[in-house]
Amino acid sequence: MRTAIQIVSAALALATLVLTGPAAKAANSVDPAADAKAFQKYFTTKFPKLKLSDFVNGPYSLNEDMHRQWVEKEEFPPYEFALDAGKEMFSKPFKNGKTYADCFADKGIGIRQNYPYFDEKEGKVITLELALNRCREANGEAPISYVKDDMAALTAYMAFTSRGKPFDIRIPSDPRALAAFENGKEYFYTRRGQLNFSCASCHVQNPGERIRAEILAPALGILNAMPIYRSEWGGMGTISRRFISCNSQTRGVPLDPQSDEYRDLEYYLSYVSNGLPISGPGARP
Amino acid sequence: MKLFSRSLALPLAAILLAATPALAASEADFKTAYAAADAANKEAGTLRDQWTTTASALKDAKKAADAGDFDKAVAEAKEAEALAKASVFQAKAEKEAWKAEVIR
Amino acid sequence: MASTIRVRASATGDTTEVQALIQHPMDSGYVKDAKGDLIPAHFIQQVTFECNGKSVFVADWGTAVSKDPYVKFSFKGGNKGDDLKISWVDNKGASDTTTAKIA
Amino acid sequence: MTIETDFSPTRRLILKGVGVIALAGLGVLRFGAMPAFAAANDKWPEEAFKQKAEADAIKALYGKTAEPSDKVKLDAPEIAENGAVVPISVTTTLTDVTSISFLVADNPSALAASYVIPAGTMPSVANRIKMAKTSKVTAIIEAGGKLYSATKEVKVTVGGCGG
Repeated sequence: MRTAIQIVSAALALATLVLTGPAAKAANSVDPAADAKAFQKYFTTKFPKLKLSDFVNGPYSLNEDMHRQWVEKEEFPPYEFALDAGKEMFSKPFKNGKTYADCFADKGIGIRQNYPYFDEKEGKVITLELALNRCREANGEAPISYVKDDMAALTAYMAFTSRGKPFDIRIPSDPRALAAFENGKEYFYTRRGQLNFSCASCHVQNPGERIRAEILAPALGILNAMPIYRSEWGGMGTISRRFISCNSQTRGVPLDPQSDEYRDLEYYLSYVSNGLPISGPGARP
Repeated sequence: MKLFSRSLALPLAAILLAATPALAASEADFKTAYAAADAANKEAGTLRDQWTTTASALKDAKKAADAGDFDKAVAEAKEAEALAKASVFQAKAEKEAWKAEVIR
Repeated sequence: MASTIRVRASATGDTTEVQALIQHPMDSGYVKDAKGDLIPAHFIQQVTFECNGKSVFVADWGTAVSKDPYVKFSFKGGNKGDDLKISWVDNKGASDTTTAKIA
Repeated sequence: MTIETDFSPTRRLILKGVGVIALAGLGVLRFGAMPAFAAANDKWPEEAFKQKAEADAIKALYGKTAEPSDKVKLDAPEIAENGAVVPISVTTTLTDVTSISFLVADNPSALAASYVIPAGTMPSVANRIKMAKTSKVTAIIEAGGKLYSATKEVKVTVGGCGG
């Protein structure tokens, strides 16, 4: 019975949306640089006291009580173990004697800010998590789970070696790269799940607000802090995990990790945070 | 709060759905209802917008059918179908609607 | 395998500040796993801190201490280079020990 | 002050019940200038951790009751960002502190942690604890054989799409 109410309310809500929906502007030609500028301006206008780089600290910059808890936590952050484990894994050779360092530019040190990138040969977005598993497979190792544990440890270490470096996501002049950016943007703003939320509903329209008394993080800079130790998870999680858990919370069935949509979403969301420093790994509620 | 403005429940409408047929359902009824729900959910899948609530209603329908309770199984399958159709509706509406929310 | 204990101990004047983080699930016994079965309680009961063989702090913990527990305290008398020995034991009898130098 | 290890079950039982006087009578500890108390024992205080109610836990641990004191400075968030990790710390201007404990009244078992403070160690502890729901958090300081406390309410909410 309760479900019936929900169906009806959802259907009605959608009907209302269609009837009264704001006049959708025709999609202009894709201009990522203008999008990023507008995106950053939106947040700095909404939170005039914050510096651009403050946004990489998520909800902690928006609330004093939370900020104090964060400072306390950062004294000995809960991601320490993952960081150490990641460092160890990163330097430990595969069975064939090679290491992760052999798969990356600059031996994988200080390069987090360049991911994801658009691979013009493949015509697709390559995220760091994807690149790590491809590295494993190229060296005869089985891929690892995208959501936590080893993958979180590895990306934690790689982010740590890149701390302070500004996100530097490039969009080559390739129509497929522009399309990937645009797809990511569409995914970000599209409402889904029974609760009818988009990523933007929470993280653009309501950052700093409480949802069930938790403070919502701003979308700007949200990926700079990845991977994160989340108290709610009682452990580490990757970007893949973040996307999946957000989708589930809207009562939507999440996509597979590293599906095209998620890769494009990461591309879009990273690009609009260009210039903000990498701060990962992070600790979050 | 703006977040919730589009998901207001209308209890009145719920009453309309509350009346259920009195006739006992058969296994065939269940199969028909389940197939319809499954098809709608697959469509939602191609639109990348399935709902977790659809999935659990489908699961509950199967469970009830396995236990021989076809009344419940049909009711759950119908719920699943309604949910799946709502998700399809949502996905189609959003094909254009998302553009209005983009920060420019 | 790396130690389950991370320590930072630094002396300023005659006071040494100690922070420790220990890797441990600290299962409360009230949480269910994915299958719906209760995860039995598994938690550190006691942590001892000794500086040059002398007890400077003892932590007695129950199941309400957070996963990967953290504690901070300070004591007088430690000097840079002194040994700080930290040991824990949990309710299943597992234990670990590490010795850190005060910085 | 030196604390000798002694795992005699008799001593443990007595400590739980009667506390200081019985302990002194047994003479198993060499005392410095100040007496040692139950919580300064080096055995894990099983009985105290078993108690559900805060008052029972304090009684099992110390064998006496605490009085509120503004010399006990308890630092806790107003709203815990997550009940699984709530940073709580306490410090005091009281002297002769021998033990510090943290209790969460509405947890399934009230006692969260108890710390032995030997002579020379500062009466100040920070730690992270779990809270099942919104509750009073109490810090107990044992100083000069007496118990002092400070209490603060910490709100706990369920996790959502935050972070």
